[in-house]
Amino acid sequence: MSGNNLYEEVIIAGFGGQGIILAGKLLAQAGMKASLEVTYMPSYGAEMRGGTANSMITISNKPVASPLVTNPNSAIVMNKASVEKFAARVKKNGLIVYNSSLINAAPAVDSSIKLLAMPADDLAVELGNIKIANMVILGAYLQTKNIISCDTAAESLSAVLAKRYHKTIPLNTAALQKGAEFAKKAEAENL
Amino acid sequence: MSGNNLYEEVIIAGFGGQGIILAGKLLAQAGMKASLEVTYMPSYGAEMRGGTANSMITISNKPVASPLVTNPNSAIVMNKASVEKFAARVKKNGLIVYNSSLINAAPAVDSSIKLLAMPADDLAVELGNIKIANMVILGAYLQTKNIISCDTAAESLSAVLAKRYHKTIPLNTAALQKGAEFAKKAEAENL
Amino acid sequence: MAGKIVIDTQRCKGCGLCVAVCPKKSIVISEESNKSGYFPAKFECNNCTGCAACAIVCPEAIIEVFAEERIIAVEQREKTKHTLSKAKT
Amino acid sequence: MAGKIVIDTQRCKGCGLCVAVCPKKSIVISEESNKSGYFPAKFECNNCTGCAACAIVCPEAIIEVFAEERIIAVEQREKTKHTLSKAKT
Amino acid sequence: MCGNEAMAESAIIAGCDAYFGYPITPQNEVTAYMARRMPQEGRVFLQCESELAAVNMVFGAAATGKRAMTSSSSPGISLMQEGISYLAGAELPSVIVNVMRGGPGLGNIAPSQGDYFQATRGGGHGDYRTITLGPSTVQEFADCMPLAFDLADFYRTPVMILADGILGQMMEPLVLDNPDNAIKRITGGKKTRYKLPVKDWALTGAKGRKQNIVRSLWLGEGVLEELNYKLQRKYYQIEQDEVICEQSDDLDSAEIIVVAYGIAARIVRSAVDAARQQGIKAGWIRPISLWPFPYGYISRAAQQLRVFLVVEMSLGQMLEDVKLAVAGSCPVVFYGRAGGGVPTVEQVLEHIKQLWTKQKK
Amino acid sequence: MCGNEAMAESAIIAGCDAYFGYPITPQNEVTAYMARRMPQEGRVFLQCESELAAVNMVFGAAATGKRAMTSSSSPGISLMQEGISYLAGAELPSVIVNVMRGGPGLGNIAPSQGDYFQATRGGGHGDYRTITLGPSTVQEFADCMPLAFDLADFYRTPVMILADGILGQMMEPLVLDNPDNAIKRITGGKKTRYKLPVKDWALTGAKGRKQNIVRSLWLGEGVLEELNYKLQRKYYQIEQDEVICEQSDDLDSAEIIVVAYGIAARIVRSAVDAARQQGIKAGWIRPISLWPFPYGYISRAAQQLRVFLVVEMSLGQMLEDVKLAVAGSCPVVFYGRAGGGVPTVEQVLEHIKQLWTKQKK
Amino acid sequence: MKSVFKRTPTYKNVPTHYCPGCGHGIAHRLLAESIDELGVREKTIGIAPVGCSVLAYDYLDVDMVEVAHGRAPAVATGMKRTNPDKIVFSYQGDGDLAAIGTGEIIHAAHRGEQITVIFINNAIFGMTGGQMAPTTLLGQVTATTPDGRDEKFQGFPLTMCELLSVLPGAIYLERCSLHNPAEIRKAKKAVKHAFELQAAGEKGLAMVELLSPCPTGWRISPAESMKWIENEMMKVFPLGRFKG
Amino acid sequence: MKSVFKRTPTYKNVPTHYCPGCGHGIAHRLLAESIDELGVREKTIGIAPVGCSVLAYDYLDVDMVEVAHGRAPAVATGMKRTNPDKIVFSYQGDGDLAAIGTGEIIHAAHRGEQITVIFINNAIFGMTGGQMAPTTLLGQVTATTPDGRDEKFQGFPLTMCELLSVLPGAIYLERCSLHNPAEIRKAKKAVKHAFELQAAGEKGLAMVELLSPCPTGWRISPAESMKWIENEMMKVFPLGRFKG
Ligand SMILES: Cc1ncc(C[n+]2csc(CCOP(=O)(O)OP(=O)(O)O)c2C)c(N)n1
Ligand SMILES: Cc1ncc(C[n+]2csc(CCOP(=O)(O)OP(=O)(O)O)c2C)c(N)n1
Ligand code: SF4
Ligand code: SF4
Ligand code: SF4
Ligand code: SF4
Ligand code: SF4
Ligand code: SF4
Ligand SMILES: [Mg+2]
Ligand SMILES: [Mg+2]
Repeated sequence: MSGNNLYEEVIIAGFGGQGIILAGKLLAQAGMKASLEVTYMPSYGAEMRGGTANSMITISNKPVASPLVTNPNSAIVMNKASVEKFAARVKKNGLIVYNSSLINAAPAVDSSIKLLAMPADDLAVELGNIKIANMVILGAYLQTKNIISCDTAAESLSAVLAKRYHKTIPLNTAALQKGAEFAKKAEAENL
Repeated sequence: MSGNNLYEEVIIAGFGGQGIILAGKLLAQAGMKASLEVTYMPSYGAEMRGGTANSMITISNKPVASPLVTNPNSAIVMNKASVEKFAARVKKNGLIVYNSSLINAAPAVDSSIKLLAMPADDLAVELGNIKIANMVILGAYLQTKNIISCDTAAESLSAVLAKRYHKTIPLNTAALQKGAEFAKKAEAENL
Repeated sequence: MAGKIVIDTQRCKGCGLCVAVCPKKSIVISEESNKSGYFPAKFECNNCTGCAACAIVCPEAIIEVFAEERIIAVEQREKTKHTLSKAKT
Repeated sequence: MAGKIVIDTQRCKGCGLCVAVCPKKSIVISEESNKSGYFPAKFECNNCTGCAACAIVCPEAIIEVFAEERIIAVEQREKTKHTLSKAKT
Repeated sequence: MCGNEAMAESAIIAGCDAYFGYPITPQNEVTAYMARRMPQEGRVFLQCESELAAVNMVFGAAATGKRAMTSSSSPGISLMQEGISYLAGAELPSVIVNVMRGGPGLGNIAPSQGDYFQATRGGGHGDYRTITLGPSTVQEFADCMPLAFDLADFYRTPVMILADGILGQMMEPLVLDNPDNAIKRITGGKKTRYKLPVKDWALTGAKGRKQNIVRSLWLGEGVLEELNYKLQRKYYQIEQDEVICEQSDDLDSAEIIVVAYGIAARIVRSAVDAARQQGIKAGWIRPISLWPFPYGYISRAAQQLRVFLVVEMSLGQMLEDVKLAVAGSCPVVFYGRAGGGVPTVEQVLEHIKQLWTKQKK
Repeated sequence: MCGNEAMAESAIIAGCDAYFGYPITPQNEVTAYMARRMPQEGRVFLQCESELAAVNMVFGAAATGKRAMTSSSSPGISLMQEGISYLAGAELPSVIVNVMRGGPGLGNIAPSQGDYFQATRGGGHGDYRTITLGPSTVQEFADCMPLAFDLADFYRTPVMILADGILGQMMEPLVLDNPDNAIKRITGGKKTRYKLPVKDWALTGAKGRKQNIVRSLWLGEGVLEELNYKLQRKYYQIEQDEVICEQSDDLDSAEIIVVAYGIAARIVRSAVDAARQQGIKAGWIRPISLWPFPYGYISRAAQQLRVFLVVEMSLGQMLEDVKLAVAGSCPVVFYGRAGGGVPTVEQVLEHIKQLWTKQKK
Repeated sequence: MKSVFKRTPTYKNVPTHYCPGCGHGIAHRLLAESIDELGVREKTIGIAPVGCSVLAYDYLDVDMVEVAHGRAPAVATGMKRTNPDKIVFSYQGDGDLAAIGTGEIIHAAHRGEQITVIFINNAIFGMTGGQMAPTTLLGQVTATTPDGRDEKFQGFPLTMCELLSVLPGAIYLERCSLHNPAEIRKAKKAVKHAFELQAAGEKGLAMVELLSPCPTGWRISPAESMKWIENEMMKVFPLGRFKG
Repeated sequence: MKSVFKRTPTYKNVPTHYCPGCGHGIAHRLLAESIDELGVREKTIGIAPVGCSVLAYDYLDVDMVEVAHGRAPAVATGMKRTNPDKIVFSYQGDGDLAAIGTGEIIHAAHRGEQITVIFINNAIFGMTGGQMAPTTLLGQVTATTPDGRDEKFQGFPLTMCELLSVLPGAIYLERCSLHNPAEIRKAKKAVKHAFELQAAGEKGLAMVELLSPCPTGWRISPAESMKWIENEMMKVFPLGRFKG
C-alpha cells in the first residue's frame, strides 16, 4: 500500500481440487522463510462442497494490517470462473498468471497489467501428474515476480505438506522449477 | 398506605398442606366479588417440596400498585414457623389471628397489635375434618376486620375450588361461619 | 421379643410405610403430631423380630433396628455374599 | 442393441459409478474435461440393454435410458408391484 | 385466574393455534392450563421433551403459517437461544414468553428481571432483535398476547414477553375480551388490530404455485448481508412505530424520574406516590416495549436537568438503555436487587428521598 | 499453522487438561488439531455429541479443578448459553472460544462480529458477565489462551474468546513460547502469569476434609441475592484490573478516532494509516478486553471534542459500549457490515474522509 | 440386643425436604450404603440432577455438583475422563434423564463412559408439580395430561433400560423397584454392583433404574403408591437385569 | 426406443453441489420419485438438515424448510401436529440425527409422530470436513480420529434402526444401502413405503436409513466407496427391516 516498501498482495484462485490452498500456503511459508512479514488467508468452507477456492497472501517488509486482499498486485488463476471473478480486480501494473490449459482466451484487462499464459495442466501432465499444476504455475509466478526464490519455496514444502505426502517433495520441486523455467523462457521470448 | 382510603394488606402463612393458598385465593376472590381492587400473590415453588407457604393479599378501593406485602396490616398464621417469620412484620395497630391449636404462646409483638387466638385445628376437627382449619381461621379474620362478609366469601368458594371439590362447599361454608362465630364471641368477651 | 426398633419421631413424616410393611404389626401411627406437624410412627413392640423391613422401607432412614445375635448372623451372611459378588456378577 | 442412454455430460462429475456398474461395459470416462473441469462419462453403445443400472446409480440423475418395448414392459410390471405394495407391506 | 393462566387464555383468544412447552417453575400454570384448554378448542397442545424441542416445534408450526407459541423461564429460555436466532433469521412469526426467575445457573424460582439483556440484545448469535414486551399487571400480561401475535405476523419476527414470577403467580381483577380491545388497552389506545399481510411464504404444500422455502442459510456472496440489511430496515421501522411507554402525569414538574418496567414499575409507582405525598417532586417512566426501547421518551425527559433513578430486579441491565437515552445529559442512578430479591416500596422510597436531599443541597 | 491451530497449541502450552468440542466451521481446525495433539500430551480430547454436551463436559472437568475448554462458532455458542450461565453461577473457571460466523440462524460461514452482545452482555439468563477477549492477530489469538486460563482460575469465572473466521483460518508469523511471555505480549507488558489461588473448592473426593459442593441453586431467602452481590463485586474488580486496550500513538492530535476490535481493527489500522498519509488527523482505539470494556480509554479520549467512528463486522453492537463511554460528549458515527461481509480498507477510508470533510466545513 | 440396621456415615443424619413416602430417601440410603460398604467415599464424586433430588448433596456426604437439567451424563463424562481414578455417579430423575437429557444419556452409554447412573423412575415430573414424564403410564392423570396419558397423542411410556440395552457401551442395566423390603434389598444389590463395576475398572456405563414412589405427584397415599408400583408400573416396566 | 428411465418432476433439473460420487444425489432421486409416484407433491412439506444436504430444497421441488442442526424431528412435529393433512418428511445426516439430534429423533419416535424420516448414514460428518460421526466404523480414520476410531475412547458405532426399534411409536424402520443398483431399487421401495404409510394415515414414525457413500470424507474413490459400504459398513449396519 505504501510507497517504495514491499507490499505484494496475491490472490490464487481455481476450483476445489486444483491445489489452490496448498499453493497459497506454500507461498506464505516461503515468505516467512525469507524473513518477510506475511499473511495468508484461504477461502474456507468445507461446509460447502464444490465451487471455487482461493487464497489471499500478503507479503511485506513490515507487519501486515489487513489479511484481506480486495485488489491484488498479482493474481494466479487456474480456471475460467476465477478469471471472471478476479482478473478485473488486479491493480494497474499488476500481474496475472493464468492456466492456459483450461483458459482459452487471455483475460481482457487494463493494458498496464502483465499477462503470463501458462499451460500448467499440460506441463504437469508432462511431469506425470496433473495434480501438480498448482506448483508449476506457482513456480512461474515466483520466477516472474522475483520476490522469493523458487528454492526457498522448494525448501518450504516440507513445512506445508502433511508427513504422508513428503515423498512427493521431489516431484513438487520439479514442478516449481518447470514452471519457473517456462516463465523465464516466455520472458526471454517477450524481450 | 394512603390516608382514609381502604388499603388492607394481609399475609396468610403456614406449612404446606394447611390450605394457605386456598385461603388466600378465597379472600382475594371475595374481595373482587365485593367490587374491591385486589391483588393476590402466593409464595410458589412446587419446585421445592416441604417448607412453609404463604399468600399475600392486598384489598383496596383503588388499583393496587405493588402486589408484594412486606408489612401487612393483618397476618393469619397457622404454625409456629410462620409466627416467627411474620409476626414482627405486622404494622402498628394491626391484627394477628393465630392458630392456637399449634401455637402455644401468644406472639410477642407491639401492644398496639390486636391478637386473636383461634384453636382452628380443634374447631376443624369438631366439624369433622382438620383440613378446613384454614376456613375456620379465615372466617375469624373476616368477622374481625369486617371488610368483606363471610357470606361473600362463602359465595366465592365455587370460583376457587376445583369442580371435583365442589361437594365440600357446605363444609367449607360451615367452617367459615364457625370461625366467624368464635371471633364474635371472643370479641364480646374482650369487651 | 427378638428385636426392637427406635424411631426418630421428630423427623418422622408419618408416611406409614413402616406400618404397612411390618409383618408383626409392631408399628402404629401416633395421635400426637410432632414439631413439624406430622403424626409420627410409634413402635408398639408386639413380637418385633428385628427383621428390619420397616427400616428398609423408611424413606427418612430414621429407624434403627436391634436384634438378638442369631439374626445378626443372617444379616452378616448376606453382607458377605455382597462382597463376594463383586464386579461381573 | 436393445437400449441406449443419453448422458448430460456438461453436468457429469466423472464419478465413474455408471462405468463401474454397467454390465455391458457400455460407458467409459472421456479424455476431454467438461466446462466444470470434470472428465465426464461417455456412452459407447456396446450392447446396451437399457437395464438402467447406470441411471439408477448416477448421483447426478443425468442419465436418461431408452429401451425396446419388451424391457419397458418389465419396468412397468415393477412399477405396478410398487403401487400394489401400498401401506402395510 | 393467575397471571400465567390469564396470559394463556388471552393467547387462545388471540388465535394461538399451537402451544409447545416444557414444564418449569414459575410458569407451570401455563402448561397445565394449555393442556386442558387447547384440546377443548381443537388446537394443539404438546408437552415437549425439552425447551430445544419446544422452540423448534414452534419453528415448524410457524413455518406453515400457524400462530404458535412457547413459554418457559430463564434457564429454559437460554436453551432456546439458537432457535430464536433461527426464527429471526428465517423471519418466522412466533411468540415466546419468559416468566423470569433468579439466576444465573439454576438460581432459584423467585421473581427476577435478570434476562433483560438476553431478550433485548439477542441472547442468540448474529445481528437480530426480538420485539420485547414487559407487562406489569395481569391485565397487561394478558393484553400482550394479541398484540404479540399481531406484531409477529405483521413484521415476521419472533416476539418475546418478559414477565416474572410475581406476574405469573398473582391474581387481580382482569377483563378478557376481544383482541381489538386488548391491543387498545396495552398501547394506550394508539393501536387496534393490525392489518396483517397474507402469509404467502408459508409452507402449505406447493399447490398451484412455486415451491416455498423457509431458510436462514444464505451462501452467495453478499446474500446474507442483504438479509441483514433487510432485517435492519424492519427493525428500524419497528423502532419508529412500535414503542409503547407510559409515564406519570406530573412528569414535567418532576425533578427525580424513576424508570422501571414490569413488576418493579408497580413498586416504583407506589414509592413515587408516597414520595409526592411527602412533597418530593418525583415522577416515573415505564417502558412497556423494552425493545424497541422508548429512547425518545427518556431523552426528551432528559432535556431538562433532573436525576434519573433506574430500578430493576437485576443488577443493572435496562440501566444501559436509560444511559444511552440520557446520553450524559443528566445523572443516572441505579437501585436494583438480584437473584430473586424484590425491592420494597420502602427501599425505593428511601432512594428517592436520598436523591431529593442531595438535590436540594 | 493457521489461527485456530495456533490458538489450540497455545492452550496446550497453557496447561489445558481437557478439550471438549463438536465440529463446526470455521473452527474445525481446532477439533482436528486437538484430536491429534491432546492424546500425545496425555491429556483429554473428546468429540462430543453436541455443543450442549461440550459445555457441560467442560463444566464437569472444571468442577474437579482441571483446566478445560471448548470452542465452537456462533450457532454452537448459542446452544451453550444455559451452560455458560451455569458456569458463571457455579463460579467455574473455563475457557470458551467463539470463532464467529455470519448470522442469524444458520447464516453462513463467513467471518463476523455479530455475537458481541451475546458475549459481553450475557446471552444466558441472569446477572452475570464473562470476561471476553477480542484478539486481532494470530499471535494475539494464541496469546489469549494462557491469559484466559489464568483469568478464569484467578476469578473463578468463564472466559470467552471472540475471534472470527478470518482469524481462525489465516496464517502469519507467530511465536509460541511460555505463558509468561504470552501474557506480557497481549497485555502490553502490564501483566505476567497470575498468582493463582489453590482450588480448595474442587471436587477431588472428600478425603481428609469436608465434602465440597459445586452448585448454582440457592434457595434460602436472600442467599442467591448474596451470590449475585459477590459476583458483582468480582465483576467490579475485573473492571478495575483487567481492561486491555491499545491505541494509536498519535491519539492526542487525532480529530477522528476509529474504534474497532479483532479483524476489523486491522482493517481500520490500514485505513487510518492511509488517511494520515493523506493528511487526515485520524487515530484509533482497539479494545482487546471487550468485557471489561475500556470505557475509561474512550471517555478520556472523548473529553476533547472529536468524532468517533465505530467499525464492526455487525450492524452496531460494540457501538453501544462506545456510546456509553462517550456519554454524549462527542458525536459517534457507525460503519458496519453484517452477515459475513467484511469492510475493506477502502470503505473505511472513505468513511474517514467523509467525516473529515464534514469536520472541516 | 445389637444394632442390626442403621444409617451409614455417607447418608448424613439430617432431615430431608422430600414429601412423606417419597422414594428418593430410600434410593439415597441404598447409594450411601453401597459407597460405604465399598469404602470409596473419599474418591467418589456425585452429580445431583435438577428434579426433587436437586439437593442430594445435602444428604450424601461425598463431593458433589449440581448441574443443568438433563446434562448429568455429560458432566460425568467431563469428570471421569479427566479423573479416571475417581468414582463418578449421576443421580437422575425420569424427566432429567428420559426427557431433556435423552441425548446425553444415550451418548454417554454409546461411548461407554465408565460411570454409574442411578435413574429414579417415578413416572412423573415431581419437582415442577406433577406433569407427565416420558415414563408416565397410559391413562395416568397428571397436570399436563388432565384426561390421562393417551398413546395417540403422547405415545407409549419410554422404557430406558430396554432402549439403552441396544448399546454395547452400556455394560450393566438393571431395573429394580422400591415398593417393598424384598425389592429394596434387591435394588441395593444392584446399586452396589453398579458401583463395584466402576471401582473394578470395567469399561462401560452401569445404570440402575429404580421404580420409585411419588405420592404427591400421583395424588395417592404412600401405601397406595407402593401398590401402584406393583400393580401398574411393573406391568410396563418389568423388573430385571437387561445387560451385564 | 422409448424412454424408460428419467428424472421425475419433483427432482429439479439442476446441477447439485455434491462431490462426485456422493450418495445424497441418489437419495434425493428416490425421494422425488416416491413423492411423484404417490402424487403427494402438492401436500408435502420437507425439512432439510444441517449437513451437506442443507440445500436439499434447491433440488426437491416441494415446500421446504431448513432448520437448526439436529432439530428436524421437532420441527416436523410442530408441522404435522398443526397440519395433520400434510405429508411431512425430514431428511437428515448421521451427525444431524445420531449426534446432536438424538433427543429429538428418539422423542419423535417415542410419541409416535406421524412423520417420515430419511436418514443418510455415511459414517461421517461430511459437511464440516470429515469428522467422526456416531456411526463411524471402528478403525476408520477421520479428521477427529487420526488413528482410527477406537471403541475404548469413542465407543462402538451407533445403530439407529436397532435403537429406535425398541420404541412402539416407530412403526416402520428399514435399513437399505445405496451401493449398487439392486440395493438402490430396494431402497426406493423402502422410501416409498415410508411415505405411503404416512399418506395412509398410519399412526407412527417411519424411518428409512440409507447407507450412503461419502468419497470425500472417506478419502477414497466413488467406486471404492461402494465397495467399502458392501464390505465394511454392512457388517456393522446389517440391511433389513427392523420394524413394520
Ligand atoms: C432447562 C430447564 N428446564 C426445565 C426446568 C424445570 N424442571 C425442574 S425439575 C424438572 C423435572 C423433574 O422431574 P424428574 O427429573 O422426573 O425428577 P423428580 O422431581 O420427579 O424426581 C423440570 C422440568 C429446569 N430447571 N431447567
Ligand atoms: C449447532 C451446530 N453445530 C454444528 C454445526 C456444524 N455442522 C454442520 S453440518 C454438521 C454435521 C454434518 O454431518 P451429517 O449430519 O452426517 O451430514 P453429512 O454432511 O455427512 O451429510 C455439523 C457438525 C452447525 N451448523 N450447527
Ligand atoms: S423390625 Fe420388622 S418386626 Fe420389627 S418393627 Fe420393623 S418391620 Fe416390624
Ligand atoms: S416409614 Fe419412616 S417416615 Fe414413614 S412413618 Fe415410618 S418412621 Fe415415619
Ligand atoms: S442401461 Fe444398462 S447396459 Fe445400458 S449403459 Fe446403462 S448400465 Fe449399461
Ligand atoms: S454416474 Fe453420473 S455423474 Fe457419475 S460419471 Fe456416470 S454420468 Fe457422470
Ligand atoms: S414430589 Fe414426588 S418425587 Fe418430589 S419429593 Fe414429593 S414425592 Fe418425592
Ligand atoms: S462431503 Fe461427502 S456427503 Fe458431503 S457432498 Fe461430499 S461426498 Fe457428499
Ligand atoms: Mg420423576
Ligand atoms: Mg454424515
